[in-house]
Amino acid sequence: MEATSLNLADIQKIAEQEVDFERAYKYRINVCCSSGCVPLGALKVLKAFEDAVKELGVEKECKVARTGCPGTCAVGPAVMIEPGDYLYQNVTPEKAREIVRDHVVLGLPVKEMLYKNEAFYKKQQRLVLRNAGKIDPQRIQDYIAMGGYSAIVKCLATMTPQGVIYEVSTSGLRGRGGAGFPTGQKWGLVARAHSKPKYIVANLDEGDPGVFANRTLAEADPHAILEGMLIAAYAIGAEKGYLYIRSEYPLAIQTLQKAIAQARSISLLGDNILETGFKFDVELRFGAGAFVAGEETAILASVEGRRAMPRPRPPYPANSGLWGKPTLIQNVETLANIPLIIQNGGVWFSKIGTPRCTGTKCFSLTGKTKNPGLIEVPMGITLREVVFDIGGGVPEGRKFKAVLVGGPSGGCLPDTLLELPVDYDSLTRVGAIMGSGGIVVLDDKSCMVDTAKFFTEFCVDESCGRCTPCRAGLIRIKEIFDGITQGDARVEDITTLEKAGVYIRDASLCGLGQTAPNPVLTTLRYFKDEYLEHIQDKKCRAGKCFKNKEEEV
Amino acid sequence: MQVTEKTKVATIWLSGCSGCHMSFLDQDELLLELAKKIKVVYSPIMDIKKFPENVDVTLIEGAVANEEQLEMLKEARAQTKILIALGDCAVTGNVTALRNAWRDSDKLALEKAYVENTDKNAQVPTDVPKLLKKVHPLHQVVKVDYFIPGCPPSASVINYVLTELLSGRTPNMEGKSKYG
Amino acid sequence: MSTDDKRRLALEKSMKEHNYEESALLEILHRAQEIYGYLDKELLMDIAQSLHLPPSHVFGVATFYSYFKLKRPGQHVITGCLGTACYVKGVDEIMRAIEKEYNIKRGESTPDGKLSLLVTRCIGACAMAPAIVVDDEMIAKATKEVVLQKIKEVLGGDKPESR
Amino acid sequence: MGDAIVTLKIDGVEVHVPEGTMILKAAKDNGIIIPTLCNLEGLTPYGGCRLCLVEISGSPKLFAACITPVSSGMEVTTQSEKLKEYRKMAVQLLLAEKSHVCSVCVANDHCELQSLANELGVDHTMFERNFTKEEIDSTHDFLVIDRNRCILCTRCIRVCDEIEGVHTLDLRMRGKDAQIIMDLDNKWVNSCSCTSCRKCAKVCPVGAIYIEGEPVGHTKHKEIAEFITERRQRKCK
Repeated sequence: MEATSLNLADIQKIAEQEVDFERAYKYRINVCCSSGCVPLGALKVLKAFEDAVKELGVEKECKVARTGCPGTCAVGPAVMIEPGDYLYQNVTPEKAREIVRDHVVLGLPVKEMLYKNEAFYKKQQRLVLRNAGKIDPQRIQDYIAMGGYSAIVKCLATMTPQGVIYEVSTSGLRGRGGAGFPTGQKWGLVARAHSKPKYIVANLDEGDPGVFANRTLAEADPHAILEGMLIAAYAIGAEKGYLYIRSEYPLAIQTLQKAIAQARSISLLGDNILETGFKFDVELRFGAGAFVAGEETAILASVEGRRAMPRPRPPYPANSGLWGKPTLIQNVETLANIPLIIQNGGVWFSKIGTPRCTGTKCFSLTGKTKNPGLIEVPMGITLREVVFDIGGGVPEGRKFKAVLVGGPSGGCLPDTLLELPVDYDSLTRVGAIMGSGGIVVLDDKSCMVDTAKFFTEFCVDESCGRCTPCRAGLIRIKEIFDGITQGDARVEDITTLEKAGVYIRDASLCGLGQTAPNPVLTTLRYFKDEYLEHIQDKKCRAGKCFKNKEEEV
Repeated sequence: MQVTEKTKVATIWLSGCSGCHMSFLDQDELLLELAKKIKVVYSPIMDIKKFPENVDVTLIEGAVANEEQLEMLKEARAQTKILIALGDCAVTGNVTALRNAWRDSDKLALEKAYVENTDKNAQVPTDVPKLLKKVHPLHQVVKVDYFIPGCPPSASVINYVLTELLSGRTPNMEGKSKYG
Repeated sequence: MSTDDKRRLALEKSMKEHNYEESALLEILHRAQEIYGYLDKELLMDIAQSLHLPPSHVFGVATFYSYFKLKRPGQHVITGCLGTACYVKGVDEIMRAIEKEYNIKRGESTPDGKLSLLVTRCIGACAMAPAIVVDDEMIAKATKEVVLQKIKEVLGGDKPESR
Repeated sequence: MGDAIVTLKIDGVEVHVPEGTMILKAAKDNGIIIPTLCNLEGLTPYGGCRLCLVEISGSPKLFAACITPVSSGMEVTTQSEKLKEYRKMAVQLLLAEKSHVCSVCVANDHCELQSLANELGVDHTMFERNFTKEEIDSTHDFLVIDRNRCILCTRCIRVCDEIEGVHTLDLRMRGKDAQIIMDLDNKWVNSCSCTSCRKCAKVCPVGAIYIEGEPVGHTKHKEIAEFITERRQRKCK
């Protein structure tokens, strides 16, 4: 992009131009090229569409765009044709030509290839993922055309920082990183802190196995994150932001790098943003494979180039964060909500979801589900709706057994809790957590003891080693699990598991340790009979355990 | 319990150095007091072959390292009302369990002792009880009612625990749990 | 200029870009691993000296994060995803099959350095679980047979030395 | 730290301490001893061992006294059944983590972990004890590290960095694999930064770092906190 210095009005102009430009096309073919679809051949499909459009002479009326993920990872490569949001599944390069011919040239959608799962989208409410799968994440104009960056313009032109914080507080938005701290309150704390400079750290260190919501967001709509950071920076008075991202996400990194460069090139980042004198810039920082770095004090240590060991609080990062300066740490999903709140008002947002947990939440739906993928649902939706309506239930005619909510330190919930509304408080009450939004469905072929053991192993590997309960306790739990799954355990071991689990939960220094026993404690709470079966009868009803004893010795 | 009927006490020596038994004997004149209340029915310092039935209290020194000891411990547990782990080996495994750090330590231990570190007639004996894969403290194998750590435990702590138990009280081990 | 010098120059450039700031240690370790493939002690000492950091601090950081490799990886690298979704869908059995076939354990390389078997916690391909990455190519919805076949292919004719 | 004085209650006793004081210190200055392992006056508090957990009324959570500053009107409980059980649990976990065989340890009778187990009445561990074969490095002229006894309190790392100022020691790996290292995980004799100042041995609460040929009791006979404070002052001048 050639323009260098824009002012507030120019954003509106770009948007209008872009809309006009888009209007020239009758059709728009969005090919999902996110990390999910690329391994399935999405880039070849993209090329095939481009060729087919040229070959069939419809390049003037049909635009082929490379977009982010529409969420239906199960049926990739996925291609969406607008208008009408026709979603084609399992598209191959061979099918591309057929689709262009029938749908674009003849105007007849190819019914057999369409994604036929209405419920998947029907129960969703896509706010954070508003642009996912619809815009080209590599073109800032696409984002602007969808109303992007109009929120920061609104802030700069008409709102005071206090006004922005007020709006965010009104919205009731809570941090999406897991703990659910009220966002507006957090911003107020940093804004009121005296010392300077102030920093923002955007957390994209999605370490939970089985969770890919933040990655998809970054790959599909990177500017939404950047705009959220800009607004936050304006509100709290920060001049520098760090976006901490997992290095295992190469495509997301690339997309963000490009987005930052584009934003800089039209003075949406830099020393004099949109000629208002507002100054803010973003730097990427790369994680290196440490789950604990998602913890808010550990991420600070990591951004400072140290071992990602959580440190005690107080002092809280709001007063003493990066290099001892006031720092706002925010998950990227939280940030992506911000532009919408500014555009539509906090009151509008507060009406979505439930009164105590407003808005929506993205979940990665995986495991034994018919429709794995990325979904976004209003807070308060029931687990049943997520698992059976959106997820389509359990495949291969198996029986639903449990659903794991909240990643490796979440809780395993049985079918009796399916009517539970999904929100921070309800989940905590039953021993699970929102975490970073992983929902894994387990069927009757899954062993609950084995599952709890798997998560404990994960937490053992990821423990930083600073505090006794987490470092020395989790490994003991894991060893007891080894005994149970190899037929070498006593009934008293269950008591030991419970005692150790409760101790680790209560006595650990940081969130990782405090939540790590959740899978153990919830499976003990809801599936104790399976533990007893393993210990007393040496029987695993799922047929998973007691297999490998000889091998491991 | 009739006044005339003394509490039946047994002591067992598993994998340990006998130091705990020495400490037991170190109660000196307090032993005389004890003797008024207890009758030792089985002990390595007595010549009794079979572990008796209906024992009230059994003190066990040493960890469980071989199959014979495992059987002995189970037998003792079955016949005893109150079983006490005496000393660090019985409570933690202690020095005897150091071999647990090695894989196949049962074979390794014998080879080290009988082959590598001997000049004459180097061979692994076949007439010793089979070693267990790992050395276990007592409470990993059977239920243990009380623990007296120490290497060896001091005579006064042993006396304290026994006196408390004989008076029907539960010993409080705070300040009396010194390992080593 | 030798390859070594070129690499050193590239590393130096990266450090300079970051003003030799100690807070850029992670970035520089990333870059160094990109350039050299892995981080050996000599390299870590070099970085420590350039950034004026205690060597133990640099070593502590490099070993804290599982992404950094201190040993030279094998010519061919198989990475199994041990994320939740992959585990639920049975990646463990596939890994076991590879371990058995090549007599190698997770996290190890064959003695001749031909093959490394690594695990990672989630590559984010959860909807296509189980996922195994063979030399940068991801096998989605992997099965034992497909993976073993693929490994055979990338190895060509030669069978790696087993332990 | 300001001059303001904060009034709070510890175990029902009203105490007055300067603002910013940690609960642990406030308690100690008023004669209430809270057990600790990783804490050492004069070094940056670490909050790792979790022995000094206390209850603060109004919160369901537990707080590590060494890293929680006092605040006005706070009501702290340092002794309760739950806290005692949790302290015993921490000691049990540490005892079970590595080969803590007191009878053959140089620090026998001078070990803070051993005496805590004694005081708290940890007469056994509910977990199987681990016997480890971590590396013992005795290459240094007189300093020895036996990693099988290390409880990762990091006092040695902190004293090396904050008082001696050389940062020879640090941690490698993480979690259960974490270990104390010298420089680039070198043998001690090859350390390029170690000044052989012996501070690490003096602050080690267990027998993990010790001076060869010198009884541990002798190494540690001097009040460590005093020693460090004195060093600190000397440094300031």
